[in-house]
Amino acid sequence: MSREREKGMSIIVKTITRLTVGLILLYGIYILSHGHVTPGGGFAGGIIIALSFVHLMLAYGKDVALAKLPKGVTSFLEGTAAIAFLSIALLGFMTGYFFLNFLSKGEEFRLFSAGIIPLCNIVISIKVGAGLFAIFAALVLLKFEPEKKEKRK
Amino acid sequence: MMQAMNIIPIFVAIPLAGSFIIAILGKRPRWAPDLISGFTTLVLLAASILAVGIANTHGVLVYSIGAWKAPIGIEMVLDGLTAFMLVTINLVAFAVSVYAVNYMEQFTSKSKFYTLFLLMLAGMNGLVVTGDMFNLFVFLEIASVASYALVAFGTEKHELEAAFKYAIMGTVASLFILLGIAILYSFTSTLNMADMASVLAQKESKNIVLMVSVLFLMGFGLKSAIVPFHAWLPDAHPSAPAPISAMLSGVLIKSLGIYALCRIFYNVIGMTAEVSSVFMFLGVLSMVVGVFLAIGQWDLKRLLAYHSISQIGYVVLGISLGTPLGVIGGLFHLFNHSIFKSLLFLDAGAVEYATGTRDLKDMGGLSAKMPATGTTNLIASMSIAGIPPFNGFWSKLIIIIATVEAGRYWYAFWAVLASLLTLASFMKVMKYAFLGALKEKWSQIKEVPVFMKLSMGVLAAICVFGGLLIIPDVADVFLNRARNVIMEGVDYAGLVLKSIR
Amino acid sequence: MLELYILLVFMIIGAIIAIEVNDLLSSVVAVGAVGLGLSIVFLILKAPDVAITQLVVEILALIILIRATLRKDLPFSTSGRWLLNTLITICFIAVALLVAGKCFNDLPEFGYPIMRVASTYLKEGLAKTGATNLVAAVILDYRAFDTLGEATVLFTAVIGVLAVVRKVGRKKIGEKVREEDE
Amino acid sequence: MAVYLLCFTLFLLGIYCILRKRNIIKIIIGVIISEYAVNLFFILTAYRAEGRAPIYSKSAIIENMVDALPQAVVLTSIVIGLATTALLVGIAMRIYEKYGTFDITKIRDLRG
Repeated sequence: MSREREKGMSIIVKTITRLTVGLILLYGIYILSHGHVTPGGGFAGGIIIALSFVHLMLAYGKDVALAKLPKGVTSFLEGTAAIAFLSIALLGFMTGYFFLNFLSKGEEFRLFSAGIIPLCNIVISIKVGAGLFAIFAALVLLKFEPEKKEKRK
Repeated sequence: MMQAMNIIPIFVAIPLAGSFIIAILGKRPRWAPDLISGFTTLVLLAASILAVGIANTHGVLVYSIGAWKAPIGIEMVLDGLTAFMLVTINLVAFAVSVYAVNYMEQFTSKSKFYTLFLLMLAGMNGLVVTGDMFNLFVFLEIASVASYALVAFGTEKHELEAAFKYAIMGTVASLFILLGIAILYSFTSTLNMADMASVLAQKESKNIVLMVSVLFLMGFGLKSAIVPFHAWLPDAHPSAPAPISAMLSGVLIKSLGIYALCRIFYNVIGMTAEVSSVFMFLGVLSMVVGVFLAIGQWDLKRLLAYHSISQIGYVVLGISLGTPLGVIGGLFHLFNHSIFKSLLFLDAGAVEYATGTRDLKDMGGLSAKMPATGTTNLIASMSIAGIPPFNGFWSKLIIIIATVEAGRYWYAFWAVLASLLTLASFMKVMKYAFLGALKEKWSQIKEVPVFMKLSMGVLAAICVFGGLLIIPDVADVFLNRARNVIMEGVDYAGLVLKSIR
Repeated sequence: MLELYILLVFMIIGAIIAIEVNDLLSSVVAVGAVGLGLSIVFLILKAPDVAITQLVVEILALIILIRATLRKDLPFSTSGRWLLNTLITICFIAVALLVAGKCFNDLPEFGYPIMRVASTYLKEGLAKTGATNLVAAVILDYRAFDTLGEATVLFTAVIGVLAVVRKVGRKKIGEKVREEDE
Repeated sequence: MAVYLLCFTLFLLGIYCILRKRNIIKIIIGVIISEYAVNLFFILTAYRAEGRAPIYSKSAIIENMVDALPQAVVLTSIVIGLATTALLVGIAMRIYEKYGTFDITKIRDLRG
């Protein structure tokens, strides 16, 4: 990879990224929080959140993006979210059945309804977002050149 | 009843929790991954032995996840076959987990190894325990994805190449299986296995059953490495770290391949004479081809991998005979093979740990320096070659008797021949690796550390006393229960659906 | 449903281009076109949840694939006996299509599924789970266990990728290897 | 019926690519195409003529919804596909690092 690439792309791309990356993140949060009312859900929302960070990484280079979301934090978030999802299942187990929807169903069409479904969506989206960003970061950081071979120019 | 049922989700929840915790903790403190993994597998082993008892007293137990009754929700089913597979899987997993404490010191990132190992275990347990078609696919994918990564764990040239080959073939197999499930869903409009079986019994369609059978045969055949689909196994199994080779050869190909084939063909689609003769032919073919390819090998782990193909052939032959004796022989051989093949791979790992080589020509006289490894390897070799009184003898004997009883004299002949060739092949291993004069360059080597010896010793003891499992009283609790599940065929649906109400 | 056929043919053409073109980057872009076509097909087939997920998954998969094909010096080769092998594969494909055609005849006609289990979800889903999006009700309540498995597959893949990209796989016993803080 | 066959053709194209192509990235592309085809097949079986998406709305009373179960199943399998693809690409990039090529005719140290 050349030196330029690590610094990121041109000023135009950077400016537009600065304007859009927040919107993308917000859109992801909207998709995930309304997963039980409208189309979307934890997975789509989580991937959009990951994409917003990927976007940042592509435009500004890996250092800026990794400063915003360090690798240690991603793996911690991922593990914690996985544990949280399992605990939701186990809480149901305590009250009767594995994955029992133990919260009240609430009023239809509201954001806070449908028992454990919104909770699961949030947890899944954190997990998916952190996990996919971790994969992408790992693949970007991988030095993608053949070993023991003169570089062809 | 309610109390007993609660054991079923444990088999998935505990290994998942263990792996997530290890992933969060990382490598600080250093001993935590070893301890958590050992503890998890020990609890699972205890739970699965308990499950055998529960399956005995209650017959078929069904757990409805989220309190949704079938066919609306996902069911977990605990019956004889499930309990049998759970014991097999968790026994080997425990031995492997103890062994890995010392062995995995050769690799970096031990915590990632344990995370993936427990995820693979969770996948296998979930696959065995589930009663839902798509859920089976999901857990199959967990176990497979974890195993692709584990094969590449050493990140050397050959390991990556083998992992890629394995991953591509495994993914294609998964796609075939998923397409089969999609066709079955469209035809029956349900995903629950028991419900699906009852719909299929009412609604005949030759074409769909044929298509789905071919898809499942290719998919699960690839996963279990029956002969025309075996190309990935001799690369993938030797490339993995030794504990993982033991898991892959010992239980992964059986739970992902053989168990799923049995469950789907016997209990859901219903076995027909044509399908069972195809299976028998493939079984005999694997048996013979595997052993012929194994004889010429000089790489110890590769030789063992070819023998896995051959031994899987015995299991398939026994189970597809469809007679009570044949099925019990096949299942018993499945159990025995898990034990002695894991032990053989662990021994090969111990040799590699001490000497750093896998080439048989390079070794010699290692028994003098490594008595524990030499003895356990001798026991396992005699088991796999079918020498009395070790466990492998009894199961092979039952399979051969059953084959003769069924009037398949040629198949019986090939089974005996393959057994003899296996014996020859392992005499070669013993002669070149462990017996004879010690070579000069190995005078400095030491016996392997205590945890490795411990787990090899446990498995060797089971090899010696495993034959006791076919004493009628013991067999009634363990093997016969599993056989009954296969023999009852599509009546499985009725039993499960009755137990839900 | 004419648009469905047009899109399907478009996807097949896209797939053929992706398979046959001799430049990896173009091939990846062609796969992207197939994926977008698939996403629109999902919309036509009244599956908006799946369409959204397919779209975003597609984008991420493309970015990852493009990352792998960035280098220029990627040699390309076709092995010998090209004609024979291709003939064999085409025969195989023809046979498979024939068998599948017979089998698909016995399936319920397109557009008229049986909905044995699904009708229960549609009738009782809102009342029993409280979610107006019935797909969410199915994935996170009726079949939440599948979703746990799915999240676990993703987790496995993440740990797997992190394990595979380690620089140093093996070490001597007792040796301390500096591991990057993963 | 014809729709199913077109979808199956797409699946076979993917399989053909996996079997015949000698480049690692092409093989991964074949896997992706086959995955698309299987997902599409599932959704096709769920479609109901004149059906509506399985989401209730406040303003309209909706009958005749399409089958929701395959949609949930396909959501799961799409994500599984993404996970597999990511792992495959990871392994492929490491292979490139070790061998300096994506051509599997040159990557054959192991012969089975």
